Amino acid sequence: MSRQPPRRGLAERAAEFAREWSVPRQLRGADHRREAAEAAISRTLRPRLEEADRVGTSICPYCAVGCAQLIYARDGRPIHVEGDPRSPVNQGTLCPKGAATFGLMTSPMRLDRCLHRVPGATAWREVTLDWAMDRIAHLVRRTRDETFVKDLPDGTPLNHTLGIASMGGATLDNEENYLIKKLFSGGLGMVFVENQARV
Amino acid sequence: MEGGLAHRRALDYADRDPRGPIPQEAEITTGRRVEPGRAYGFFTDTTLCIGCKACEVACKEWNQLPADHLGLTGHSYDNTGHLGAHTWRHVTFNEKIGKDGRRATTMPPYQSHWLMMSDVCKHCDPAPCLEACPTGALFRTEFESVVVQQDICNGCGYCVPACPFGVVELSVEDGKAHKCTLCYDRLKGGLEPACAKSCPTDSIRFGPVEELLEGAKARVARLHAQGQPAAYLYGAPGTPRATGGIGRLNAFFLLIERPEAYNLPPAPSRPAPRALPSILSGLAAVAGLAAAALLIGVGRR
Amino acid sequence: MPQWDLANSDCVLVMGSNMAENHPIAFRFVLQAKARGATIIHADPRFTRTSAMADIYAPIRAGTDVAFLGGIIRHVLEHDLWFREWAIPYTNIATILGEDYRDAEDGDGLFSGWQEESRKYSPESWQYEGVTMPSALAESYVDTEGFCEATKRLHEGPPPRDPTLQHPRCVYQVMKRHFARYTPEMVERVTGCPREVFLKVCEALARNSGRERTTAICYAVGWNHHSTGVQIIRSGAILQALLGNVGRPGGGMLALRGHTSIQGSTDIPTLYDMLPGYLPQPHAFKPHSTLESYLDAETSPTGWWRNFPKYAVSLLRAWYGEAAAPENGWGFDWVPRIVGDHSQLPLTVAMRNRIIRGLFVMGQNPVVGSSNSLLVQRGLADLDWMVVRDFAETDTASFWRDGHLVRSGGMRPEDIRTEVFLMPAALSGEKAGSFTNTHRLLQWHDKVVPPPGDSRSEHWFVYHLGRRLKDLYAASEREEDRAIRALTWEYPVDDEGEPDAEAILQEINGYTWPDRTLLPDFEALKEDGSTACGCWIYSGVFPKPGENRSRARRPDGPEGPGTHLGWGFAWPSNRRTLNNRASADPEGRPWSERKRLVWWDEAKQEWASPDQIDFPKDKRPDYEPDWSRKPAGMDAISGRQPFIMIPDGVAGLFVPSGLKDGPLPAHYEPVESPVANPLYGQSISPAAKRWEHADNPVHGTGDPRWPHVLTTFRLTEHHSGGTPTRLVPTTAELQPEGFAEIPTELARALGIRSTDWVVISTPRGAIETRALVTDRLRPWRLDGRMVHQIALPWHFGWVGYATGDVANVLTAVVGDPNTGMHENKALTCALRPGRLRRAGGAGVAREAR
Amino acid sequence: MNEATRPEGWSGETYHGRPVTKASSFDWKVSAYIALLGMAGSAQVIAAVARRAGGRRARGLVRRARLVALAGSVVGPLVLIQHLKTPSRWYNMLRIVRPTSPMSLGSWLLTAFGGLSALTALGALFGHRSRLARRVADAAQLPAAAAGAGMSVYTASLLSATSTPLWAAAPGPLAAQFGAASMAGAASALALAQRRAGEVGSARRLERLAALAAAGELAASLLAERRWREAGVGHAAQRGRAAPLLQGAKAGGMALPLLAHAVSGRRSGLLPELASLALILGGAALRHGVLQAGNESACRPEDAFRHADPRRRR
Repeated sequence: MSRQPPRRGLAERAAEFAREWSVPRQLRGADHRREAAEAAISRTLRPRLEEADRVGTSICPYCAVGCAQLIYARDGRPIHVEGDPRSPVNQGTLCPKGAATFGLMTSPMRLDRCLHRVPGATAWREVTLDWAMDRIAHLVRRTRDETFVKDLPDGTPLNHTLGIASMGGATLDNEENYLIKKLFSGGLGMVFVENQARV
Repeated sequence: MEGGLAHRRALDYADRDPRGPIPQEAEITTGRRVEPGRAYGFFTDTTLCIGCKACEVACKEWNQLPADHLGLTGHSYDNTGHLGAHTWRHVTFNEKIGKDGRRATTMPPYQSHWLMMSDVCKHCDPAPCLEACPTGALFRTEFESVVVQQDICNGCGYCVPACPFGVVELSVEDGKAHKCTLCYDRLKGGLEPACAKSCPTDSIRFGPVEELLEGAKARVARLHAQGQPAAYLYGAPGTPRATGGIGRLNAFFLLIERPEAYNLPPAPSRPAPRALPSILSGLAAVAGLAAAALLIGVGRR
Repeated sequence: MPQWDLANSDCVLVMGSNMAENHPIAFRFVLQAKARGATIIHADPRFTRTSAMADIYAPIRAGTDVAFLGGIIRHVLEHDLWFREWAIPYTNIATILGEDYRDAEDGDGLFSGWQEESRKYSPESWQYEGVTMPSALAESYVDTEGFCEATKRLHEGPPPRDPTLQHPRCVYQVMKRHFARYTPEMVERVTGCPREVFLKVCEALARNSGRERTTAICYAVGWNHHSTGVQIIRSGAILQALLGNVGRPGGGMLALRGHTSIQGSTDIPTLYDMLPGYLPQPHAFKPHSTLESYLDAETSPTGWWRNFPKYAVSLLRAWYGEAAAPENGWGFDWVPRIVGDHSQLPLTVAMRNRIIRGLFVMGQNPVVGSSNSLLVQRGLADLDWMVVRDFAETDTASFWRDGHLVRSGGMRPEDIRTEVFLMPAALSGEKAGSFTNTHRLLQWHDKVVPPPGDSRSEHWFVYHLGRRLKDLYAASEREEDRAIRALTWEYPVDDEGEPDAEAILQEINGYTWPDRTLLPDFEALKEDGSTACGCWIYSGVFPKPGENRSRARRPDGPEGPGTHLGWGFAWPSNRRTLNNRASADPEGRPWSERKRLVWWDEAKQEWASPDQIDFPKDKRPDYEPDWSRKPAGMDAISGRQPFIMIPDGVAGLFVPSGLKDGPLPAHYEPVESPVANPLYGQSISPAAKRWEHADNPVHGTGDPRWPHVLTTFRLTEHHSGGTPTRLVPTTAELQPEGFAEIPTELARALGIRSTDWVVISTPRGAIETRALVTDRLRPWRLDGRMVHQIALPWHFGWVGYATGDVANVLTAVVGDPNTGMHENKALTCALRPGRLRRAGGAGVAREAR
Repeated sequence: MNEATRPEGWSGETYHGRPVTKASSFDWKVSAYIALLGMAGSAQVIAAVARRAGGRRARGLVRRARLVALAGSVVGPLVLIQHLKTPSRWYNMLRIVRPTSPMSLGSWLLTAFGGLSALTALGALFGHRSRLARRVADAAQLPAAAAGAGMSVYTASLLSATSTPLWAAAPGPLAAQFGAASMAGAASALALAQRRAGEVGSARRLERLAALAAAGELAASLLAERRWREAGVGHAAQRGRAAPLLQGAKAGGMALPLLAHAVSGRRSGLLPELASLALILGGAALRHGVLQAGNESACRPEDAFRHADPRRRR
């Protein structure tokens, strides 16, 4: 509601004042509390959801209750998020966190570039996504190769590395968890794979 | 099994993505359509309030109001403090569990011993702020709500002291008066106001005031029967000492303690009628002095 | 039970959970039940926003839940208030134990089987007479030699029972004796809950259970986060099974979990000890060296888990595709073996011990959320590299710049050699995928908008990391690199390189091999390598091309039935209420019209229900196994045994195997407690997990230096580690600063007022925070002296609009013997007014930036 | 409730000691406007009386009174517009006629008063040359005086028609106070002018009027205070931040000048002039004090509760 009208010239403002002048309407009998006072902003007002060019179904990213949400978007940006009135889980409602989902997606503190900290550095530096991915892949390989244990001295197979760990998953999609477990455990032999289930 | 059942109309939108807002979504979320010409409002039932502040967040996110960051107040869990230009829903917290160094042991049904209430603009009828507004920026909409039209308001600030509830405030950002609009834009689109829609426990109910009132009275009777004899309505027409000179509050409340415990004035009054006796005594004084001036012979050398 | 089913409850006990605050939308249905006359009970150390809504608020000292619940169990048994017709056939209450069993009653708090040298229990003496039981859930393997062999005897006949309950060794008699000392007086002495309030709780639960009525229990980490967490939950389960509140409308145990897909990440576990679908991760010190021995050891002879080999082999086929062959155990040989506990707590210790050198952190904030944060931060500083993926800078990502090591630990960022990557991550509306909610409901979310800038989904990250690693290892001939080379990793990607999440869900659902026809459900899985399935319990979620059932959005309308089978997909087989066979009596008739959910339709010769029946659809209620033919799997489960996942088909009041700290719950004090255990000489849980480390000191019972009880909690305004709420203006302002709740009496004694600074300390560290003086906490009178309790919300850190010191600086790496979950709900601390001597707190650190 | 947040002398409950109502944004600009326009309005009243009573002999006084009115109605609104948070939209004050709003009616009244004052000023500025100007001015004089009377007091009604406890508790006395202060100010300002112009006799009559007005002002002030006490909302005026100003206004801006005028009798010289100045400043201080004390009372929950519940005035 804090939208500022653009600066306008004197003539324009005079014309607008004349247009919006309530006194003639009052003289015609309109109520000073109601119609006579109504201004252009009220005549043209619509909910901004109607500006959406895409509405998508989503699930609240906070707790595990699984409240359904509708995300309204325009030009590839969210314009609002609210409870899906169809859902038997939340019946359109949201808690304070869920109601802040739009604020989460558009938080001023949000990061959109890859940052890298060189050992011993006192600040981040920006790096490209591609560089980061390459560097991480090489670090994974190096650490894995240095720490992989194929079997115990008695021949019991281990096929694991204790040198790399992974934390997290409870905030991620099932499909993402599947890829993490499959690659980290099934592909690389990591056993320190944990998420928030114990936290 | 009856939990989570959907409104019949929700089934029209089952298994397909809505292309835009569902027409008259309010019918699905409240059972009532939103149509101009009827009085709509809120019935805030504090006995159902869990103090989650979803209403505050939903309001700010929808109306794109900036955060205030008051800091830790130490006033129970109320770090919002008061309604204002950027805060159109405010949940009050008042701890009552301790009594004379002991802790209460019996629990009446629903909310007790920690009072939580989602405060909001009362959309009074008649509305002191509206009556005070010299520009017509404040007006009564086709939904009987009271709205500040931002293209008109010039920040004179007269509505601020006019309000008996301390609701309206001038924004430090644009200098204009701001307060709850009952989500005027949403009502125009058939949507339930953001706070009421999000409310997890339906402590905030939105609907036609007459119907809300009926439900509220039944609720009070039920609470009395269930062992909460203190329940009463605040701001409903005809309830004793609730509305003073104000006919009714389109946003009214169910409380279980004195209004002061929720920071509500016990019997708010309409300020406008004070103007006439005031001006008459003033004019009498001036007239008297003018007469005296005549007698004194002001003007003569 | 689905959350909406709470609306059908006649009584809801919320315990170990601050439900109104932390799961407000689930609490919606509790209030719907209340509107229909239900009684709401909250038992908790703090008077919270949940307590305010309760009909009965039972205050209990943190960490005394078993004593409280044990008291209710005793009350129900003693006064014969339990649901006999239900519990005798549907639980093991009549089952007779072997002669070797000795109860904690006789061992002053120790059960038989305690091995002092290894500090472990052997469950051999806990077995039924003549029968050895495999554990119900494969994740809790019992590592005793010959044990697997012994379980084979289950084929020969059901465990011996005495339905008259007269046998002195039947579970009923054992339980009666075990819980005899949990009298109302003892409950009051241990928990601090006034006797009359406790009795009100007992009466409400008993009154609202039985044929016509059901009670639900809702719990959360307030139960888990104890060194006795599993036994607390067990106590609740025993109570529900005694009262017949399982598998029925409005009855059950609802675990209220904290993260959006924490259930999904348990089912498809990013956890060390399991493979997808609750299959055990192979263990180096168990008979798991070959697929054959693994299957032999882990397959239950009776009950549903008899199908275990199908699920294991299908998973291996999904992972290793072409390369999986009978010669390599379908790739089983490549699956990494665990060698011990690799869970969250030991993980942090392993970082500190330089065993772990590289770390991925994806959507988690361990600096704030993990016990003993200083240990964690030192561990992070010991790493070679760390990759943090989140939507913004987290406290974990910036530990080297703003953390305690730099702020007060005498280190400079220059001294910290960890290479750190901080990569922006996509949020739920910016990627497609499914979440599994707390009642096992899979719900799909769309990609509605693209993620900003370089933000990517974890699909993208893990997929492309995998691609790069496969390239790096492509030329390797080493045996140890076979797994990564064999791993199937072909997923269609879009223009931005984002893999198709539905293709991954199809692999999880399963398909035939090699022609990849999607499977209708897990009953189609085979153990001959002809099917591939990423997670058997999810099978059926994508039964046909184009039919992603997690995306189904058809609720039930005003006419019901209220199971909402058309909304999302609940594993397994879209079942909404597990064990729902128990909602009908042994003959297959609903216990009452009011609580009707499942019934045997004699005309159609099948079970009927508005839900999916959790039982073989056509198994008659009067079916009895023919023991002469050594029945296996489901053939050994009779028509009146609803608990098909358990080898003997009934709920286990007494658990013969699968638990590491006793077959029945016994109250033990928290590892750090102001008082000794009033119930037994054994004061704390003998089996509690402890990790000795110089950075992790733990003190003994009743240490006067740490006189106050400390408990941690969450606020409705914030979420877990705090990143997604402290960084959002609208939520941050609601609880803008860290604080500690301090009872009025203690505050008065120390001259502390609200918003004053206070310092709270434990052997692990000290933090400074603001005081919030409140009557909602109360002093406890224990053994003639007053004990105060302080409560700390643990969401805060230095990042964001809302900041505060890290509560987990105070907590210890100490855990439950079964799950390894930490004990952050009950410890002890010291309190003083004032500030830490170091230059400034979290606020100052933020300002300095 | 927490004892620490319980206001002194209030046995009832407050919500953490937090305000119930919100204080107005009215600051010194508004008080200046009230004082200026009050003087301007009352000047027109005096002009009309003088015109009637003195005829042509009052020409000088009438001219000066009209000029004071003109100056007030030009400067006053400019000051007032500066108080608006969006001054560029001042014209919306004339968008609507809202009969329930003293501020709306006041805006129209101000407009009318400004116009009438402009007309009467024609006489003051061009009367000696143009007969038409004289006629127009004389015709406008009575309406201007009527509007002026309104201008002298409507600001008090505007304050009374709010929920600010202090203002709302004494609508009548407040308006009488403002009206008397306006008359005292205008009479004093004109007295000063007359003395400068050498019309000492006229000045003395004006001073007598001013003294009478000051007496009225004082009486109204005492009455207002009594009402505040009865309503239990007087704390801000008696012991608040504005109390010294209000007490000062009463003593130095009403009582002392009244005394001075009484003792100065027929003497001329510095004392009456000082007394006149003191009355002008006293009137302004009174308005500012009332404004400030009102704003303070709005922030006192016990005042708001007492105001909103007549039965609990303790």
